[in-house]
Amino acid sequence: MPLLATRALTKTFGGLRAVDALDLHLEEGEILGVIGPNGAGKTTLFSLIAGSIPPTAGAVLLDGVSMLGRPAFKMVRAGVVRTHQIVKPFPNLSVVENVVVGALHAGGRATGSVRDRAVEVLAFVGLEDRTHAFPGTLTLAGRKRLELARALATAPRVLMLDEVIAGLNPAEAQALATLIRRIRDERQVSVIMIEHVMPAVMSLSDRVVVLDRGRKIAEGTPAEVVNDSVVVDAYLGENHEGGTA
Amino acid sequence: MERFIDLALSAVLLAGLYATMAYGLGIIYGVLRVVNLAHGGVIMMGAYMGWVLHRKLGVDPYLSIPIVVAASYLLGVAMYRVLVRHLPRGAAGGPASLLLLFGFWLVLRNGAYLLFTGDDQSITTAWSTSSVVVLGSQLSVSRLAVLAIGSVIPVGLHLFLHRTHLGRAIRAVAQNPDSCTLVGVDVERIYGITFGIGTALAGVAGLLSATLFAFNPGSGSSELLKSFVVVVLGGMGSVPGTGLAALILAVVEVFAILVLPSYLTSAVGFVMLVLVLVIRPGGLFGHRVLG
Amino acid sequence: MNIARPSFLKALLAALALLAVGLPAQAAPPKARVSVGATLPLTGSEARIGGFVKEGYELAFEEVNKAGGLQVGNQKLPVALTLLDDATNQATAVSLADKLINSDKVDFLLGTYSSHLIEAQSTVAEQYKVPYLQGGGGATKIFKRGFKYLFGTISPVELLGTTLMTWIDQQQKAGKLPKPAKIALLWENTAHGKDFRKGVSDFVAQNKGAYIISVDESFALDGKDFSALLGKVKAAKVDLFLADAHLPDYITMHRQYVASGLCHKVVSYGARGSEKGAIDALGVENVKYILSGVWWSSQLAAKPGPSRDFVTAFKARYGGRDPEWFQALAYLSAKTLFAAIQQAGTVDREAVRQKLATMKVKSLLPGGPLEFPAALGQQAQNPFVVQQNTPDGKSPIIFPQDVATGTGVAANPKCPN
Amino acid sequence: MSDPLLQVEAIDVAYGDIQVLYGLSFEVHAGEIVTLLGSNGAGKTTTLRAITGLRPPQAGQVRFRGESLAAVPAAGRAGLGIALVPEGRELWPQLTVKENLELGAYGPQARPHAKQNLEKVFTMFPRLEERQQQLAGSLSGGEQQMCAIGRALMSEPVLLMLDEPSLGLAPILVDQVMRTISDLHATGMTILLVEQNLHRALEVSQRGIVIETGRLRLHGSSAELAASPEIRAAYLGL
Amino acid sequence: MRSRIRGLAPTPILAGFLLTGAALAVLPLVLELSIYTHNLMTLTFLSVAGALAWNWMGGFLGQVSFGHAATFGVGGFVAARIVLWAPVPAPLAWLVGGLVAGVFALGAHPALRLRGPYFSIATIGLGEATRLLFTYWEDFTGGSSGLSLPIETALKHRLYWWGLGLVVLVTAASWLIRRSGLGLQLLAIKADVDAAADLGVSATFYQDLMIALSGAVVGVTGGMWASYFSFIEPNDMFGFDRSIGFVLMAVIGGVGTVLGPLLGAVVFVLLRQYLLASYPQLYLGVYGLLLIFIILFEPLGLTGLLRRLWQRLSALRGKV
Repeated sequence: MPLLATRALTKTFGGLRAVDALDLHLEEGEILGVIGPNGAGKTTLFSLIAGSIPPTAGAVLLDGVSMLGRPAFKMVRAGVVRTHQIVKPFPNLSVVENVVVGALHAGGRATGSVRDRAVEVLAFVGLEDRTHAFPGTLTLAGRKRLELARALATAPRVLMLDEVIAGLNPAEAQALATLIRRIRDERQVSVIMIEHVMPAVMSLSDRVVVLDRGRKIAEGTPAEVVNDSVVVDAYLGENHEGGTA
Repeated sequence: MERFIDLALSAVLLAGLYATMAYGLGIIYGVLRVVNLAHGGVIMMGAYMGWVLHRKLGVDPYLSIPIVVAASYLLGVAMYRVLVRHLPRGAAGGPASLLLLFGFWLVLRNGAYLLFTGDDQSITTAWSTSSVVVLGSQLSVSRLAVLAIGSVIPVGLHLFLHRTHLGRAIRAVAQNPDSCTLVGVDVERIYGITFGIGTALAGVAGLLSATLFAFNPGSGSSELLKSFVVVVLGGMGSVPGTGLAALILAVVEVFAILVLPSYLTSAVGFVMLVLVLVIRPGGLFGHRVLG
Repeated sequence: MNIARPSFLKALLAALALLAVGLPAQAAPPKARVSVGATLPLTGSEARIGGFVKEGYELAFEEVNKAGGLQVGNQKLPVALTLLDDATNQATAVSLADKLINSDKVDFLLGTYSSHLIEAQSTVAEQYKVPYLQGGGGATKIFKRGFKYLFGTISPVELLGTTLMTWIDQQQKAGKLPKPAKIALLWENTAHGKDFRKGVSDFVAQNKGAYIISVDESFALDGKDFSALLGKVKAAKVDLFLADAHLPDYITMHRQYVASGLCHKVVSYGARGSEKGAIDALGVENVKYILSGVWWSSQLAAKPGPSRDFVTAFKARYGGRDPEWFQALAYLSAKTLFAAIQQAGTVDREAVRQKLATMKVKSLLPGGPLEFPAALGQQAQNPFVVQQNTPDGKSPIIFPQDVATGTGVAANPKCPN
Repeated sequence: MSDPLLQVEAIDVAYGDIQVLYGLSFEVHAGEIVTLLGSNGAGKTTTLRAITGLRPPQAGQVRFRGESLAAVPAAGRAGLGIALVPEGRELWPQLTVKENLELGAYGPQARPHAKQNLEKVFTMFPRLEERQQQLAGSLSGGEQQMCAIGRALMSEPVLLMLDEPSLGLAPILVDQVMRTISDLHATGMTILLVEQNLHRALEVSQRGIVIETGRLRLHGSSAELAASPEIRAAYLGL
Repeated sequence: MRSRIRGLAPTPILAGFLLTGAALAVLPLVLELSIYTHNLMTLTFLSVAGALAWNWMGGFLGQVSFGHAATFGVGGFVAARIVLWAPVPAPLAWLVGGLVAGVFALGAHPALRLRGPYFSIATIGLGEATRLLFTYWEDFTGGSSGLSLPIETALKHRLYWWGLGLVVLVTAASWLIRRSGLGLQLLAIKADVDAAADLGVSATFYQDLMIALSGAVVGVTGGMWASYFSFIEPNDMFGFDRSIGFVLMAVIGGVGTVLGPLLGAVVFVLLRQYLLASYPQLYLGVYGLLLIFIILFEPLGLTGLLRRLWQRLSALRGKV
């Protein structure tokens, strides 16, 4: 049984089918990359899984159990947490306080005091020296790490990363990619990541799903996907098969 | 039956008054997303402007409308330039703007106490108590005038907003200010003008209510609260919605007397306000002309 | 860091220390004058009347001081009035009474204006056993609490209802009004309005078969729209229209009344019917034949006596203006306090209180002498004077007969039957 | 070559304390059609916003016809002939199509010619003429894109900038939009295009500029870029 | 334990706070305060407690309520009714009044999902509707003529310590809330409801919790108010001005801070007293200007101002 799965998950906004009868699964210990051009419905998919918005049809299953009707905060307590493309630290809380908010909701999945766990997570993401700073004083890379730390503090089983690497310079991106791999390897967290920065997706993902207009158009290992002409078309525009462009 | 007609006509007249009071609040909210908590204060100032013109200079209140419009417009532009524009970014429309404008209301009220003392005043003209017979009911001429003006305002506003470049720009700014900048609309200027128009409408409402009611510097709270109810009911920022909502509120309040003690009829409006906010935050009619 | 640091505590401590030191208990000054305190609504919703009451108080104080002060025992003491603004706010009225008694060390208190302020404020006087004389809150409820230090020169508002009904009853007995007569009773939802309602309904209950109350509704202060209420009155087809309203509501309601073509055989708005502000706002034509009942009218000066003296003094002091009952009752309250002090021969609060509780004085009020019957909570019981507006813009007193300056007209001749 | 029409000179742009552009410089010459390329988040949209003045640069400056725009407020730039078709069209949904277009000619220079220009736009997009009384919010995606382009044209631009005009459109509509862009260029209009659809963009444009995390990565003729392995790497990670 | 989260040694602050409390507690015994000062301080305590409790909603949660007078009135009238009905000790009546007010406040639950100005407007509506209903409910509130309670001079005198106790309690509670996980979650909800939900925070639950707690404390102050004044009247207790008073006190002092509402309430009461005595014609306008000034220039109110002064001073000291 997959750890997390979606069954015919659908979301329509007005007439637009943002997510269209999507079947997806995530295995324990896997890093699943979700890619697709702008407007493919990736972020909507995350919102549906995270319980932030209700689906029009279909269901999300955790350990085979339907999570239908669970709002976001209950999904977190069940072990499914997401980050946002545009990071949303609480500007009125210090870095460690931001993390504590997450650490309060680890449920039975974590032991030790809330504070200790928050400090541990901060050290894990490499923010230990900014513990008492306010998020506004962090660089973008720092804020992305903070976003990760907050999510990790909830001791998730499934971590959904929405473009954590986008906007970082190559060195920062590399460091963050390493961190993501460590999250899976050292913390036994399964990861779904949306990413536009292809090198990162390609090197990190065990498996990649490609979305276009709300539908799954390809699935496979990174190498398989990249060479899939459907994918290349979706991404770069139709190339008219070997045309000189 | 006769009673029913009487009540229905009272409701229509009352709706005219409510609508007149609410347009200014609605248009400012619709475009700037700022709840003008000083609305009641401006209505009070409008009443005093009319009173001064009438009492000291002998100008008929209906003839003084243009003067009150101009003066209130300038007041509104000044309020925008001096106060509203300087709100901390992101707080526009938030509690900060409520408090800021409430503060301004206190200043206005204090100013009025200093200028006019706390005495109750009213504007008395030849029509103050005259009436005409419609459908067998006697209707107050001043109230009919308010209804007429309350009906002309939305038509005028509609024409202005739909037929002039400036009006279209105002509606566009309400919907998407950045796009407006791209086509060369000075958004700040439009905000100032809109605040001025909203304030001018409130000033006229004050002038007109002064022909019906006694007022003093403390007046304005009940006008503000009624305006809130109407604007929320009508969908914040919708001109026709505001008119319709005024009618609904008036009908509900007037007919409530058949089942409720008179004293409680105005509570009905507040209950409606909360229900609509919670159940249909877009107003009863959903559709917004401004944005 | 988001939370406060020790420095703020220091600042707070400093502020509190300042408060404690800045307002220390003051030693009582040597008794060189009689010190009287009062708060008045000089700002806020009752500011206009607060100003009237102030005129009455100040006139009384000036008169005494001009005459060299009060004869207290064997010395003449000037009187001093400490007047503060309570901004028409209960908490402020209470707190300032505290200040007057405990910080400014006044000997006696005069009342503020309006029932709810007085009901709240008089508790302070009672607590510190300071005699408190007031002519601004006529609600009987204030006097039903068994307070010993509270005295009212103002008759109960119930009597206003009763007096109006007594006159109406005379007219009915004279065949000028139908029997039974249907009444629309509209009252402002305040202590004042409730008492008025009680006066009228008690009278109706005692005169079975003569009157029917067909409409009995309250309305909110500053009600603005009365069209639905008046619609109800219209539908009820009543003979008598008896309302009790403050000035702004009276103006608003009566404009709607006239415009909607209502006309009743008797119309009254309680105390305010003959006020000049209302006549200006409504026009002489529209207020004619309206009845009003007031505690005092300047027309009582027609005959020599305290009222004439007062009106003369008032006109001299305030540029020829006629006083209204607000000034008169304020003046009366102050004068009564002075009389009690002089009669007691001391500024001892307890002695003055006892003197007030037992004395009977001739006053500018109609009816008999002014006294504060303990059984009725030390509230004066002088009758109201009923006035009726005439087509020529005057408002003669038509009842009680002994002070009448004109004759009342019943069954409003304006109405088509 | 003549003086460049648009010069972007070492601009830094930040949102709050997040810096998006780092010393970005490039030029666009009159009559050119240039594509700005880069992955998501590279700073393409921000570059356009800096040029329109919606997001003024913290350092560096933008010159138009050789004049610095530093002192020209955003609302004044339409009048100079700079127009942007923003990403997501950003129409006024509750205004009719005609009103949307008419507002495009709000500036004092364009307003006198609004009538003729409206005719021109309607000739170019007959669809819009049919729907002129409809609310813009009720248009389909492709129609909205036409309306947004039409609105920009109403201001009689010298430099037309388009931000992802093909986003969310069906392939057939993408073709149509691209054709429109070519046609406009053929009339002599200078065009700066931001497009994710790499091949399509390079098809229509003469030159390409690739930015990566707010910095210029490479530039060259469209043909060179299309052949460059680097660009494929930038997009697909190969 | 969690207090260490902030990385602050709480001891000096705590000590200072307790010291202030103790100093105030013995002040009337040591210094011979005039009764006026004594009573004024009692009133200040009640205002402080109310402002602090308002701040739990308006400051910590960011839900600016313009309708807190509703809970103040309910607490006051319930307490008054209890005192009139049975010879129970006044503190018990206050407590019951507070509990009822807390439950009553939960009636605003549906409005809690509104945010920003919408919530504020909804609370204006709720507050006014409550005022009208209770003014009409003659049997319970005595209607517009209000309720009189027996005068208890000794109780009024003792209220100083009851009020001070409440302030200490509510300040301590504010402090604990602010420094605990609860406070962090409240501030998280204030900053971004959705982001908070994405970390497992149930906004609905905490909003309900806080409005009930805040309503209960304000209800208790309402009960104490009734005992202090011996006369309460619905139009005053439930009045819009009173709701605005809570907002003003917190805003003047600094919304969302612990000491802000405390400072704000002290300044509010003293300023009011001073202005009414010296410049009665100007006091409304002064409040108005103060509000305008704070919103435009110093969103954290007096707390912000003090903080800035402190920084300036520290900088100066650093230079020397």
